[in-house]
Amino acid sequence: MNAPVTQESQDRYTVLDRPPWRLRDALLRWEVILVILLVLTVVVNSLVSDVFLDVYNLADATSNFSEMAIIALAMALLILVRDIDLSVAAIVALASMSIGYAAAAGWSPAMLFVVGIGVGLLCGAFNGALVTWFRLPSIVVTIGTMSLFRGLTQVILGDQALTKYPQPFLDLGQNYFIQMTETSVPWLFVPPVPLSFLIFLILAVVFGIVLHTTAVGRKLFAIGSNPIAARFSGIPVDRLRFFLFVLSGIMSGLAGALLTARLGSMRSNIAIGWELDIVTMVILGGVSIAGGVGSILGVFLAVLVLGLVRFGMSINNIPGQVVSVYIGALLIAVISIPRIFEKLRGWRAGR
Amino acid sequence: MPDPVLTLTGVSKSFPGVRALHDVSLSLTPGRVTALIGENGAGKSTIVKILTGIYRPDAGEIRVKGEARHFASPRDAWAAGIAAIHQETVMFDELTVAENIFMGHMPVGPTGAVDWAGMRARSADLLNRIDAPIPPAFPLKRLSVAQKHLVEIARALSHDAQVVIMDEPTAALSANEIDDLFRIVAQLKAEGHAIVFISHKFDEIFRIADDFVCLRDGEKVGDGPIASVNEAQLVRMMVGRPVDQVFPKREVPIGDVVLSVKNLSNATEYADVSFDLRKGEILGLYGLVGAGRTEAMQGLFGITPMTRGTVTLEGRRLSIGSPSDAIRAGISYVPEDRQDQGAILSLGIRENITLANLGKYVRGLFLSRALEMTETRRLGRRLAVKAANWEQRLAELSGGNQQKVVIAKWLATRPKVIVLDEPTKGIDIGSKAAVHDFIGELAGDGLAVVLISSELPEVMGLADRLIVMKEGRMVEEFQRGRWSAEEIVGAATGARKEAA
Amino acid sequence: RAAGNRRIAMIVKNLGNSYFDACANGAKQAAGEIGGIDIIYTASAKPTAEDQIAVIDAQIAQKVDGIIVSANDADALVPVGKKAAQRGIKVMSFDSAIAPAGRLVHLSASSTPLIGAKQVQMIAKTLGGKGEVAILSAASTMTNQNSWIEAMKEEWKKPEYKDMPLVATVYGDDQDDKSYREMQGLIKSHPNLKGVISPTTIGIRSGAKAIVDGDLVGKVFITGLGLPSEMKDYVLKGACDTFAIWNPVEYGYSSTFIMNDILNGKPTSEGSKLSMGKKGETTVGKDGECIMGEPFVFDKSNVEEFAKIF
Amino acid sequence: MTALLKSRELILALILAIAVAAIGAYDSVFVQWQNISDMLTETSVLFMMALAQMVVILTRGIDLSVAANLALSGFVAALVSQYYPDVPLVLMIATGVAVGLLLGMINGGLIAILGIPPIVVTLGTLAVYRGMIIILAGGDQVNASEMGVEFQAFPKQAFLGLTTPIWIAIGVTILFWLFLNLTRTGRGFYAVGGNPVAARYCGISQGWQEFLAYSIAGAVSGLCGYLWVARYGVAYSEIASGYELTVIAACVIGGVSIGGGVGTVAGTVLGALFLGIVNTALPVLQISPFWQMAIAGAVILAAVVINARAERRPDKLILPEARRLGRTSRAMRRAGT
Ligand SMILES: Nc1ncnc2c1ncn2[C@@H]1O[C@H](COP(=O)(O)OP(=O)(O)OP(=O)(O)O)[C@@H](O)[C@H]1O
Ligand SMILES: Nc1ncnc2c1ncn2[C@@H]1O[C@H](COP(=O)(O)OP(=O)(O)OP(=O)(O)O)[C@@H](O)[C@H]1O
Ligand SMILES: [Mg+2]
Ligand SMILES: [Mg+2]
Repeated sequence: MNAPVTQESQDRYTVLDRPPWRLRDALLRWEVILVILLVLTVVVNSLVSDVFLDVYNLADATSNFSEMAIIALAMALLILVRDIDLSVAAIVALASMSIGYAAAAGWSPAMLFVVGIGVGLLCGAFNGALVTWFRLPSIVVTIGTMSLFRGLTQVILGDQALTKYPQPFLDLGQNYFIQMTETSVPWLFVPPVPLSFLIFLILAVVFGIVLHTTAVGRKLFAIGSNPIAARFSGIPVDRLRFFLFVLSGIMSGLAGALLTARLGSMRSNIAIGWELDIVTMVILGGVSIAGGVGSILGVFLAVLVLGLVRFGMSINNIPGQVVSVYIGALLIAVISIPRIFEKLRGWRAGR
Repeated sequence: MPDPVLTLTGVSKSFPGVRALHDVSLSLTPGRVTALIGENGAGKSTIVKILTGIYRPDAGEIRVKGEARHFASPRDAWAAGIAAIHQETVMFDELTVAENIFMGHMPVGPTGAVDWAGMRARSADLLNRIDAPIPPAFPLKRLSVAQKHLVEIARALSHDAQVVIMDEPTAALSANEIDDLFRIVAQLKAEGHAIVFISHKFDEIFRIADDFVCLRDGEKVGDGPIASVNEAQLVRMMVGRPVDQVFPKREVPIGDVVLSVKNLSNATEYADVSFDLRKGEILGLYGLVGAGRTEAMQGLFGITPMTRGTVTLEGRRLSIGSPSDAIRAGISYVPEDRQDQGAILSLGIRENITLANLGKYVRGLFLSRALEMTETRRLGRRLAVKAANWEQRLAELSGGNQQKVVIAKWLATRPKVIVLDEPTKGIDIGSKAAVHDFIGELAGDGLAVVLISSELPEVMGLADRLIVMKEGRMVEEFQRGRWSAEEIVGAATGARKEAA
Repeated sequence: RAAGNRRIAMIVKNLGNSYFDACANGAKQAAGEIGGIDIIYTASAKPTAEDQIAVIDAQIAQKVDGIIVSANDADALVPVGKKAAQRGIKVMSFDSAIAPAGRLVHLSASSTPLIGAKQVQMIAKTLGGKGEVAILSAASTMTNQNSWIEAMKEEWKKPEYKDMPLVATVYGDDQDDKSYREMQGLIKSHPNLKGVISPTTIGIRSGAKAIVDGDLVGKVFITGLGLPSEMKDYVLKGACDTFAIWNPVEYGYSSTFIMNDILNGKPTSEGSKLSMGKKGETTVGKDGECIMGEPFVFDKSNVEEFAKIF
Repeated sequence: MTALLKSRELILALILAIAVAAIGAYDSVFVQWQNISDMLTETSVLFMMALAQMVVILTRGIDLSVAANLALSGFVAALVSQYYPDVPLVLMIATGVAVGLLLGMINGGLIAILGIPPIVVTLGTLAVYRGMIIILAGGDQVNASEMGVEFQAFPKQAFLGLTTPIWIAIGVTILFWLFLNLTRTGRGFYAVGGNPVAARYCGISQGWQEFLAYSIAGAVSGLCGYLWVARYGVAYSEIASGYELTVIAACVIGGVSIGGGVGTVAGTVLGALFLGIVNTALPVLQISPFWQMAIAGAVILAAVVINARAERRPDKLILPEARRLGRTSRAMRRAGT
C-alpha cells in the first residue's frame, strides 16, 4: 500500500529550521541601518557642536518629540495592518480642549489624563466604526475625521485659548519626572528624564513585546499580510482593526494630555500637521506601507534618529524649513539604500 | 512530421537560493499538444514565464521557426506568436470583457485612438468562436469563474498565436467545462496551433496530449510521444519512484453523528442544505463550478453567515457568526482560493501553519517558537512540503507546496469536522496521494470530513457518501458503491432530472 | 563668530515672510551699531507653539545671551521662557507677545488700543463714516490680531461710527487663497459692504487683490496693516486708500537695542527707561510692556518711497 | 459603458444639483452668474490637480507632494517674471510647467526605478520641494508689484463669459478624458492599478506607467502653480500648504478608489466641483468661520459613505429565484443588446 510512500517522502527533502545566517542579510536589516544612522547622527552632532552631548539639552530635546513618538507607536501598528490614521493630530486637539475645560472646572490632574484618554478613545472608536462597519478605506475616513475633529474644536473654542490648569498637572509636563542624580563615579548617573519620554520608553517596550512575542502580535502581522486569509484563519480582523483605531485614539489622547501639560495652554491649532511627521517616523522605522512588515525597534530607532537630527540642526541654527528638506531627503535616501543594493546585485548577477 | 515552430535549448533559470530550471530543452510542433508534467515546483510555470517574456532565462536559447529570439517583455512573445493562459488569474475585475481580452494590444484607429467598436466586434467574434456568448461590454467582475476562464481563453486566441500555452487550465473547472475546453483545444490543434498543456491530472493528459515533456527538480527527465508511455511509467519519471495510482479508500468504522446541518440557507446563494455527518465519515460534495458548494460551506464556517437553518455539533446547537466561532467549536475549512483566502504569502511556513490556533503555542504570555517548530516539522514532513527552510516565505514556494502548507494549517487546529474545498487543486500526483492518505487517516482517527471536489475520481475514490448540488440546492444524494459517474454528472448538470 | 561676542537669537513666527525678514535686517543693523553682538535669525517650519518651543530649546542649549521672540502663542511659551530665565538667558518678546510670566519685557510696535483705533479711524475717513464694514483677520488663534480686533470694537462704540456698522468678522488663516475667497464671500453676502479692515499683511494684500480683480475699486475699500512693498499697486489703483504699519526694520532695530540694555543689566521694572538707539527711549509700563511709537500711515503720497525699503 | 457603472457619478451629480438648488433658494446670491463664475475660477485649479491625482491613484499610488510642487514651480515662474519681465508669457508658463514636470519626474523615477512606495517618496519630496523655495530665495517672496502685469492679468481675462483658468481647466479635462479613454497608455493606468501582476503579463510596464503618472501630476502642478501665483499675486513658501489633502479628498468624493484601478474623469470633476462649492458656499452663506472645517469634514465623510453604499457589490446570485430578481442578469441582457 502507500504507507512506504509516505515514509519515504518524509526524507525526500532536507528542510532546514531556519535560513543560514549571512552577513549581508544581517547588514541590510533595517534596524542595523538605523543603528548606524543613529551613531552617525550622534557622532556628527557632537563633533559639530559642543552643546549636543549635554544631558539637560538632550532631555529637553526628547520632550519635543516624545508626544509624537507615543502616537507613532500606535500608528506603526495601524500601518502594519494596512490602515492609517491621519486624524491623530486632530484628536490631540479635541482631547486637549476637553482637558482644558475639565481643568477650568477644577478637576484633578489624574482626572485630566483620564479625560484626555477618554476623548481620544471615543474619537478612535468613531474612526474604527466608520472603517470597519462601512468598509471604507481608512485614509479616506481619517482625512474626513481630521477636518471634523479639528473643526469641532474650532466650533467650540473659537478664537479662545484655555490657559488655566492645576500646578501639579503643569509640573508633570514641564519638570523632569526623574531628576538628575549623580553618583561618585563620574560617568555613572541617572539622567533627567521628562515624563513624556519615560512613558514613551515604557510603551515602546510594551508594544515591542506584544507585537513580536504574543499571539496578538502575530495576528496583526497576518492581517497586514493578507487580511482575507487572516479572516479565514479565524482571526477577528475587523475587531482587531477597530481596536487599533481605538488604541491610536487613546495614544493621541494621552499625547494630548502630556502636550497640554507641557504647553500650559491650548488653542484650536494645537499639534497641527503632526500626522505627517508621525507617519514619517513610522515609515523611516521600516514599517511597510503595504502592510505586514515592520518592527517596534525600528520605529523606536527612527524616532531617536529624527529627533536628534532635528535637534542637532536647530542647535546649529538651521531654520525649520531647511531642516524639513534634510529630513525629507534623509527619509528617501535611507529607504533607497537597500533597494539600490538589490538593484546593484541584480545588475551584477545579470551580467 | 512538420518542423518545430518553437525550440528551447539549454535553458536555465535560478532564483535567489533556488535552481528552478537547469539545462532544459524542448521543441513544439504545429498541430500537436505537448503536455508538460512534473511535481509541484518542478519548474513548469517557470518555463511558461520564460516563453512569454516574463522571466529572462539565465542561460539558453529560444528559437521561433529556427530564428533565435530574445523576449524582453510579453509583447515580444506575442509578436513571436506565443500566447498563454497563466496559472495565476490574470484579469482586470474593474474593466470590461473586451478590455480584458485586448489589454496590452488594443486595436487603434488611424489617429492612434483606441478603436472601441472594433475591439468589441473582435471580442464578440473570439467569444463566439469558443461558444461563449458573453457581451464584450460587460464588466468582468460580474462574470462567474467559468465565464472568466472563457475570457482568458479568448484572450489567448486574440493574439493569433501559433503557440498557445495553458498552465493548469482545468484546475478550477468541473467535468463539463473541461469537456468544453478540450473541444476548443481540439479545434486549435486542427487549425495547426502548437499547444502546451500543463496539468496534474493524468486522465486529461492521456486524453488530450500527443507528446509529453517531464521535468523533475528543474531538469528534463524524459520526453516523447505520449503513446510510448503508460501512466505508471510517467509517474515514476516524474517522482523518481513508483507511486500507487489508485486513491485507496481506507475502511474505517463510521461512528455517531457529529455534525447535523438543517436547512442551511441564505438569501441569494444556497437554500435548504441539510445533512448529517458521522465520525469517521467522508462526505463528498459535488457539483459544477458555481453550484454554491463553496458558499454553503463558507456559510457553515461563518464567512457569510447563514440567514436560516440550524447547525448542531455533538448535540449542541451552534450559532456561528465568524470563522473564529467555527474554529472554536471544532469546524475547520480549507478554502479553495489559495492565493487570497488560504496562504499568507509574505509570512513564513511556520507562521502560516500555526496561525489558525495560535493559542496552542502560547506559554505564559508569549508564543513558543519551539512548540511551533515541532508542529511545523511534523506536518510539513507529513505532507512532503518542499522548501529550503521552515521559515521560508510562502511567496517563494511553488503553487502546490503553498497548498500543502495551507492544508497543514487547518490540520494543525485538530478539528472535529473539516471541510476541504478543492484540497488537491493544483497539487502534483505524489503529494495528492499523500493528501488522500492523510484524509483517510484523519477519518480513521474519528474526524468527520466534508470534501468538495470538482474532480470526480477523487470524490468517488474517497467519499462514503456524496451529495450533488446544483444552483444552490442539494439535488441528489448517493451512497458509496451505489453510484456511477454518469449518474453523478447527470445530477450535477440537471440532465438526469429532465430524463426522469 | 568672533569669540566673546554676545549672541542674541531672534525667533519669529515663520520664515519666508518679508515682514520678519525686514525685522531681522533691523536687528542686524542695530548689532552693527552696538558692536560685539551676533544675531541668530531663525524660525520653526510651522507657525505653531510646539515647533517654536523646540527652536527656543535649541537656543537655550546653545546658551545664547538673549532671546527675542515673536510668539506663536502667548501662554504656551511661558514655560520655555521660564526655563530660559532659570539658565540665565534673558527673554523678551516683540510683535506678538509672550504672557508676562514668560519674559522680561514686550515691545509693542504701538499700543494695542492705538492700533485698533487707528484702523477704525482710517476706514471711517475713507468712507466718510458711512457704510457697512467687515474684518478680514488672520487665523482665529492669533493673539495679536485678536487683541487688535478687541480694541477696534472698543473704538467702534463711539457715537461717530453709528452709521458704520461692523457686519462680519472672517478669517483667512494668513493664506492667500483662503483670504481671497473669504473676501469674495464678504462682498457677495453683504451687497452693501463698503469697507474692510484687515489687520494682517497677508489678509490686506489678498483682500485688495480681490477688490481689483472683482472690478470693485471705488465701491469697496480695504485698510489695515500692510507692507508698502506689497500694497503699492493696490494703493495706486485705488483699492486701498490708506493703510498703516510700523517700520519693521525699526522694530527689529529697537528690540535689539532694548535687549542690549537688558543684557547690560538695566532694570526692567515698571517706569525704567530702555534705549531704542537712534529711535530714542521707551519707558517700561505695566507688565513689562513697552511701546515703540505710533503706527505710520501710508497713502498715495508716500507708499512708493517706502516700498523700496520694506 | 453600462448605466450601472455610471450610477456613482449620477448620484453625485444629483446631490450636487440638490445642494446648489438648496443653497440658491436660501440665498439667491449664490446662483448669480458672477458667483458661479467666481466659484468655477476658484475651483479650476482643483479640477486639474484632482484629475492628475486621479491618474496617480489609478496606479495604486498617491502623490502628497503636488501642493509643494505647485508652490515651487509657481515660485520659479514668478521669479522669471520678476527678473526677466521681457520673456513672453508663454515661456513663463512653460517654465512653471517644466519645473513641475521635472519635480514630478523625480518622484516618478524614485518610485518606478527604485520601487520605493509612493507615499514614502512623496512624503519626503513634499518637505524637500517646499523647503527648496526658502533655500532658493533665501526667504524672500515675490509680490504682486514685482511680477509682470501681463503675468498677472492672464488668469483674469475672460472669453465668452468664462475666465482663462476655466477654459484651461475645460481643455485639460477633455485632454484627460481623451487620454484615459482613447489611448492604450491611458487604459494602461487602469490595468496597472487594477491588477499589477496581470498588467505585467499583458506586457504593460508598471514602472513606465507610474513614471508617466507622476510626471503628469508634476506638469499639471506646475501649470497650476503659475495660475495660483498669478491669481493671488504672491509667491512664497507657504502657498497652497495642506492643499494635497484637499486634492485627494476631491478624488475620493468623486469615487476614485484608493485601492487603484477605479475612477473616472466625470466622477473626479464632480468631486472637485463638490468641494469647490462647499469651500465657496460657506463664506457666501455667512456660516460662522469656526464651523467651516467641521462642515467640510462631515461632507467628506457623508460623501464617502454614500459612495461606498452605491458601490457595494451585489452578492453572488446562485439561487435561480435570486437571479430572477437580481440585477446581474438584467444588466447582462441590457449590455448584450
Ligand atoms: N519568483 C520566485 N522567486 C523565488 N523562487 C521562485 C519564484 N518563482 C518560482 N520559484 C521557485 O522555482 C521553482 C519552480 O517553480 P514553478 O512555479 O515553475 O513550479 P511548477 O512546476 O509550476 O509547480 P506547480 O505545479 O506547483 O505550479 C520552485 O521551487 C519555486 O519555489
Ligand atoms: N459572479 C461572481 N462575482 C464575483 N466573484 C465571483 C463570482 N463568481 C465567482 N466568483 C469568485 O470565484 C470564486 C469561486 O466561485 P465559483 O464560481 O467556483 O462558485 P462556487 O460556489 O465556489 O462553486 P462551487 O459551488 O462549485 O464550489 C469565489 O470565491 C468568488 O470569489
Ligand atoms: Mg505552476
Ligand atoms: Mg468552489
